[in-house]
Amino acid sequence: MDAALLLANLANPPVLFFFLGMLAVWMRSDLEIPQPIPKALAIYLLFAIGFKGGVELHKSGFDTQVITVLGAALLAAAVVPVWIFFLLRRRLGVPNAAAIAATYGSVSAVTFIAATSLLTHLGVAFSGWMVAAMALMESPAIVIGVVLARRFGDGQGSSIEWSELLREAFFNGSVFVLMGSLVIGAITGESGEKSLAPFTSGIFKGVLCLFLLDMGLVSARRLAASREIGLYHVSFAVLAPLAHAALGIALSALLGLSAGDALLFTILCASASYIAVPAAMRFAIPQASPGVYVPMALALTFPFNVLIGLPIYLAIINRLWN
Amino acid sequence: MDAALLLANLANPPVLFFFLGMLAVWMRSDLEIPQPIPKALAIYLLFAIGFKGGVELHKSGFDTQVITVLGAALLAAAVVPVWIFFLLRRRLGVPNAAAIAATYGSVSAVTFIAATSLLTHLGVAFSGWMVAAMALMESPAIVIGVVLARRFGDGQGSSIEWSELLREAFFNGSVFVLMGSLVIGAITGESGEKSLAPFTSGIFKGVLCLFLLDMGLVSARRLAASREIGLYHVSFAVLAPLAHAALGIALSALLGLSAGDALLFTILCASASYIAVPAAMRFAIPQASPGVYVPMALALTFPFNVLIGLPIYLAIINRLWN
Amino acid sequence: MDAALLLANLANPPVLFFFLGMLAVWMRSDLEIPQPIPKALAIYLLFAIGFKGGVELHKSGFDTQVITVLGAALLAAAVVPVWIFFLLRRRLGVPNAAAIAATYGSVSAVTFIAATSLLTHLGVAFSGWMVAAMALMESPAIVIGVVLARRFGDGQGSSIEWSELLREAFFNGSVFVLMGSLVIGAITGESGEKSLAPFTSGIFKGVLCLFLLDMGLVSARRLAASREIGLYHVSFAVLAPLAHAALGIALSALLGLSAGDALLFTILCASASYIAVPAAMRFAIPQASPGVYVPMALALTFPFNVLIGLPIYLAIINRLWN
Amino acid sequence: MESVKRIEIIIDANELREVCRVLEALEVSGYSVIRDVTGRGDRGVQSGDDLTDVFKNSLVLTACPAGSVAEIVDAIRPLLRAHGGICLVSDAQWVIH
Amino acid sequence: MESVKRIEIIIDANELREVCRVLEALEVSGYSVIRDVTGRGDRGVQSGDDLTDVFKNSLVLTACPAGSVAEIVDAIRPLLRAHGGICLVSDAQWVIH
Amino acid sequence: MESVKRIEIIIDANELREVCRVLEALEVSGYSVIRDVTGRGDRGVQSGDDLTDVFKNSLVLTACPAGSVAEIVDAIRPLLRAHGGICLVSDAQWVIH
Ligand SMILES: Nc1ncnc2c1ncn2[C@@H]1O[C@H](COP(=O)(O)O)[C@@H](O)[C@H]1O
Ligand SMILES: Nc1ncnc2c1ncn2[C@@H]1O[C@H](COP(=O)(O)O)[C@@H](O)[C@H]1O
Ligand SMILES: Nc1ncnc2c1ncn2[C@@H]1O[C@H](COP(=O)(O)O)[C@@H](O)[C@H]1O
Ligand code: NA
Ligand code: NA
Ligand code: NA
Repeated sequence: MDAALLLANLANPPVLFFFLGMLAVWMRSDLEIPQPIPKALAIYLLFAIGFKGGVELHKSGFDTQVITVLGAALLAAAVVPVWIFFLLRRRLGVPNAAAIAATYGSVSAVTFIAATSLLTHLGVAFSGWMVAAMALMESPAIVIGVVLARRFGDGQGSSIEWSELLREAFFNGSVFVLMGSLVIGAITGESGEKSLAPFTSGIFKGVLCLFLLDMGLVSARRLAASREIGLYHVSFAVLAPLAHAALGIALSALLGLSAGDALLFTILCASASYIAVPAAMRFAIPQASPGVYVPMALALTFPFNVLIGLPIYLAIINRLWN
Repeated sequence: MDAALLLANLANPPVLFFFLGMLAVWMRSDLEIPQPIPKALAIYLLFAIGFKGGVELHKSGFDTQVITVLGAALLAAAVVPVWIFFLLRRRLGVPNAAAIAATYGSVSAVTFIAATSLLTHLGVAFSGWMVAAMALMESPAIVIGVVLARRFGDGQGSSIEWSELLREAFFNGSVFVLMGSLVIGAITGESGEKSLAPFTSGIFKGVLCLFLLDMGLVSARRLAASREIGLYHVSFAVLAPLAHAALGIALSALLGLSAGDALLFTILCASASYIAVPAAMRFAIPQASPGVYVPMALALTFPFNVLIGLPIYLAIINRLWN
Repeated sequence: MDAALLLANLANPPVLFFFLGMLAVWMRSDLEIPQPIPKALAIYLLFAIGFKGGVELHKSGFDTQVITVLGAALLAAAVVPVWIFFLLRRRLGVPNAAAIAATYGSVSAVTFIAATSLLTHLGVAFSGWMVAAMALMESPAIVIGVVLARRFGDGQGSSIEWSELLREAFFNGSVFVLMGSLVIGAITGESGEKSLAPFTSGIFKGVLCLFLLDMGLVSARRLAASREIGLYHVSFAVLAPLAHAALGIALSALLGLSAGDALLFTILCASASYIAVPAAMRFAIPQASPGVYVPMALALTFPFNVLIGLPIYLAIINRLWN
Repeated sequence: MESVKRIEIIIDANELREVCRVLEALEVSGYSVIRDVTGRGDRGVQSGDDLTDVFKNSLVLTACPAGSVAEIVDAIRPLLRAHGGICLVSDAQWVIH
Repeated sequence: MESVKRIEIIIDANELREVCRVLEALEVSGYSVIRDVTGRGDRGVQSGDDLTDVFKNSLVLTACPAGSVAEIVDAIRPLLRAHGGICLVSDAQWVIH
Repeated sequence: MESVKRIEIIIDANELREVCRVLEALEVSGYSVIRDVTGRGDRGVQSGDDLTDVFKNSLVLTACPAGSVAEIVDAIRPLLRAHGGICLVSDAQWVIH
């Protein structure tokens, strides 16, 4: 039955196209989706998911459950980076530990979308406003990571001003599009939804397939190119999502979420950011090596979550919830 | 009731995304929609609006009203640049006056689209073939502007050949796509319409939102960067659309247009071009400064029309028509 | 009745937009669809056609007809380049003869798509799995062309390794996307089809119009720029498709294909590749001149097939089949 | 290797066609173009973010014998005067093949 | 034509803003930017294929009088030290218009 | 600052991979790539507008000590001979950081 889940996930077109992308690199095909097309697809996905989430928020309103879930999301986003930092600092040094902490404390919008796609594929219900939780979890870890790097670092790079950092954290392009679309969706509600549905819903899954095809290409390339990744990093990149998924499932149970919402909340904890965070780290913690934290999130944790993690988490949730 | 109109306009997703784009610049977010994506979106919008307009033309045929409206459109496009030129030449000099005359004599396709989007949003009927009027109004002002610059200018830049100029005016990319799609729509009619509807209509509003997000980014940037813009330019950029809107409303009344068509005709008069015209001016009147006429059209008149102008014009039309 | 077919084909929006593109170049408009947009549109088309073909394959399964057709397709793809090579080698020399052989032995996905679009336009039924035949016919001619160039050439350029060549032939980007989407479509079947339909089918024809607009621009530019093309090349580029169409129609009759499938099979034989093949030739037969084989396929044979060839072939098939 | 001059022209993207026409008229052996160049100069910022190419530059690079520099520069100068931009000339060695 | 120095800076795309700010602070007469540059160096491959510009470089070119090279280089060096990249200075003739 | 040679290679975009492989084999300290370059030369116009990169060039820039110019040039020359393109070598000062 769990094996069935695993297969169901692998039979979902977006996942298959992600795999196709990795295959293209392994077979040394010259296939590429030229920039800035992937950037445009990412903006579209954030736009669509944000808008739809806002509309759902408009429907549900800020009832107590919504608020408690958002609170729990913030909590997770604040706790995770701290413990990761102290876990890794000895082995990897303060800068890299802080950067990885920020990376895994934040979330991966695409993994979240893949989760919603799996749920839709399986016909499991979930709350659209969970997107708001995702939006809230993007930025805090960035700030916390930098604070830790400052507090425990050798004081280098401390030249950068806070205003800059906060802008990077809360107003960077991807966060801004997601947040903005969320608010606009919440303002316009059903009327807006109807007029945009063919764009935000109709073609959504198809665009996701193309985008994941590119993600497959990029993550396989990253994995091949990463020379700074050792067994230690690999095991962390696989164990961290499992640990954080456990945390997510526990919190979901406490919050009494539905199975669908539980999976979404869990994947938010278990996923790592490779869009919002790296840009911020590159500028705020330049001593940290992007050749370490990007491949970990993009080439290891992301594929793990999309291919194996999601069905496993859902299987566990199904077991526990019934 | 008019305030209601203003709010209704502001609650229209495309307008909200335009505002979001401006907000991104003001909050110094690094959000950008990388080129050539915006160019592609613009081509899509011209393609879709042209094609649909052609189909409507196919349905309505060239009846007397269509022809009189097209005539009136040409008249407006010919008169406006002349009076603007003589109004501005003393203060701004012949080259800039001529360039601004061409800019405001021509039309803004995106403003026109925003108007149709507002009408659809409000459920007000309008004639699709008004697109033909827009297509006709794009080019004449360019030629008139250059003629005025030659006639009253110091004879510089007069080296350029007429053939080049006419090609720039009538065959530049955006005019060509609009005109071509219009003709193709008129040829294929309903059959073509049915097969293309999901592309030209279904996703249209969504694409418009993304495009206006970019327009918001660009126009806010232009405004911030424009060092040549003074109070004189600002007041002209706000008063000109009002004056031309009055002209448009008067003509619409004379022509006995429906309220919806009246708004479209009005916005054609009130809008200023920042796509077709600047490229032509840059080459035909190089002494004119793009740092003046582009920000005026793109960063002042365009936002004014989209955010405030449209509902005001419509409110007035509603008052007069009932 | 055949003239009617010709007109029906010319009244199909995609064909009209292709013509519009050529017109833009002839009228020296500065219209362009900036890269990498056309590349992205091509990936989309291959993705959509491949996926839909795979779904059809899933429905039909590999029955004997499918297998015999695929066999015949491979046969055609193997025979055509050989005879072309020996036809042209004296006149054009071994390298160019081999490159042209590969070009005309392979297929043009866009021409195939145009054919399906014409059939849909006319309401003629065809089998979606014919896409599999197209996928199979892309690569063999490349290998055969290179083998011929080696065998009869002066041994230059023979430095390149076979592994490289086979990868270029079978794993190049366009073949990979088509094949991959085909397989994924075949795996996911109806369920996948339903969820992707708005993307792969709904907007398909509209995207095709934009893409053919660009194809019109590019092929007209190529024609204008080609200085190495003589009467000999032109006549070959027009006669070859006719000869190969005859072959295709004959085989279709033998195979007892429906009229729709017969046209598709015929166009596969009659079309020439300007995507997969040129890149491979450029690297495997550098002595051959891209200024010869690309314009022949892209600027002569492609427009000929799309504008005139398709309706002619269909007219003949209709005559013979009834 | 052969000594040549390396002429670099950065000019308004809308003038690119014209620059190429000029170079072809002078029958240079060839030239290379980088279409999307942004920048800043006397005429303000060229951010390259608008729909028309009015705020975008392009770069044209041509390698030519020292002898033909003068005529090329003279032919380009009027364009620079009318539309702005810069033209840099430097020394280089051309690898003969 | 006037002798100038041609300063070429290739640096992480995320630092582009900063480099421009520096150049403007030093009031250079102008500069040109090629936004999308990939490459390889001590910090590994910059493939330019990711969503953020973390693995992308940009190229900034500025022509300036020999006198101001020193201050420009001194202002850029810390950026290169922190984020990698290279800075090349060469001679050129500027076509006055 | 340290004197180096600035090697500029403009070649068919399909050969870019190969050029990079060659440079890496020679263990250059690094190189930069501008992927989309159009142009004109003996082989006609490279308009960069087609779907394959058959009519597009790429530019590779590498700064290296004068000593290693010869071997790099010798390794690139056969590619230029087979596929066209140009290679320019000029002097530059490298800003050490
Ligand atoms: N000193 C300079 N160094 C490099 N590029 C320059 C310089 N001055 C101007 N440019 C380029 O030339 C374009 C037009 O210059 P201008 O006509 O001075 O506005 C600018 O946008 C820059 O791209
Ligand atoms: N020797 C070189 N020649 C040309 N470009 C270089 C060289 N070394 C580094 N670069 C460029 O500078 C970027 C950053 O260099 P690095 O900080 O060494 O990784 C590389 O990605 C290249 O684009
Ligand atoms: N004299 C030149 N100056 C600058 N670029 C050149 C020159 N000659 C050739 N090129 C570039 O090299 C490419 C190939 O040259 P070719 O092999 O001569 O066709 C051309 O498309 C140009 O981009
Ligand atoms: Na997380
Ligand atoms: Na107007
Ligand atoms: Na063929």
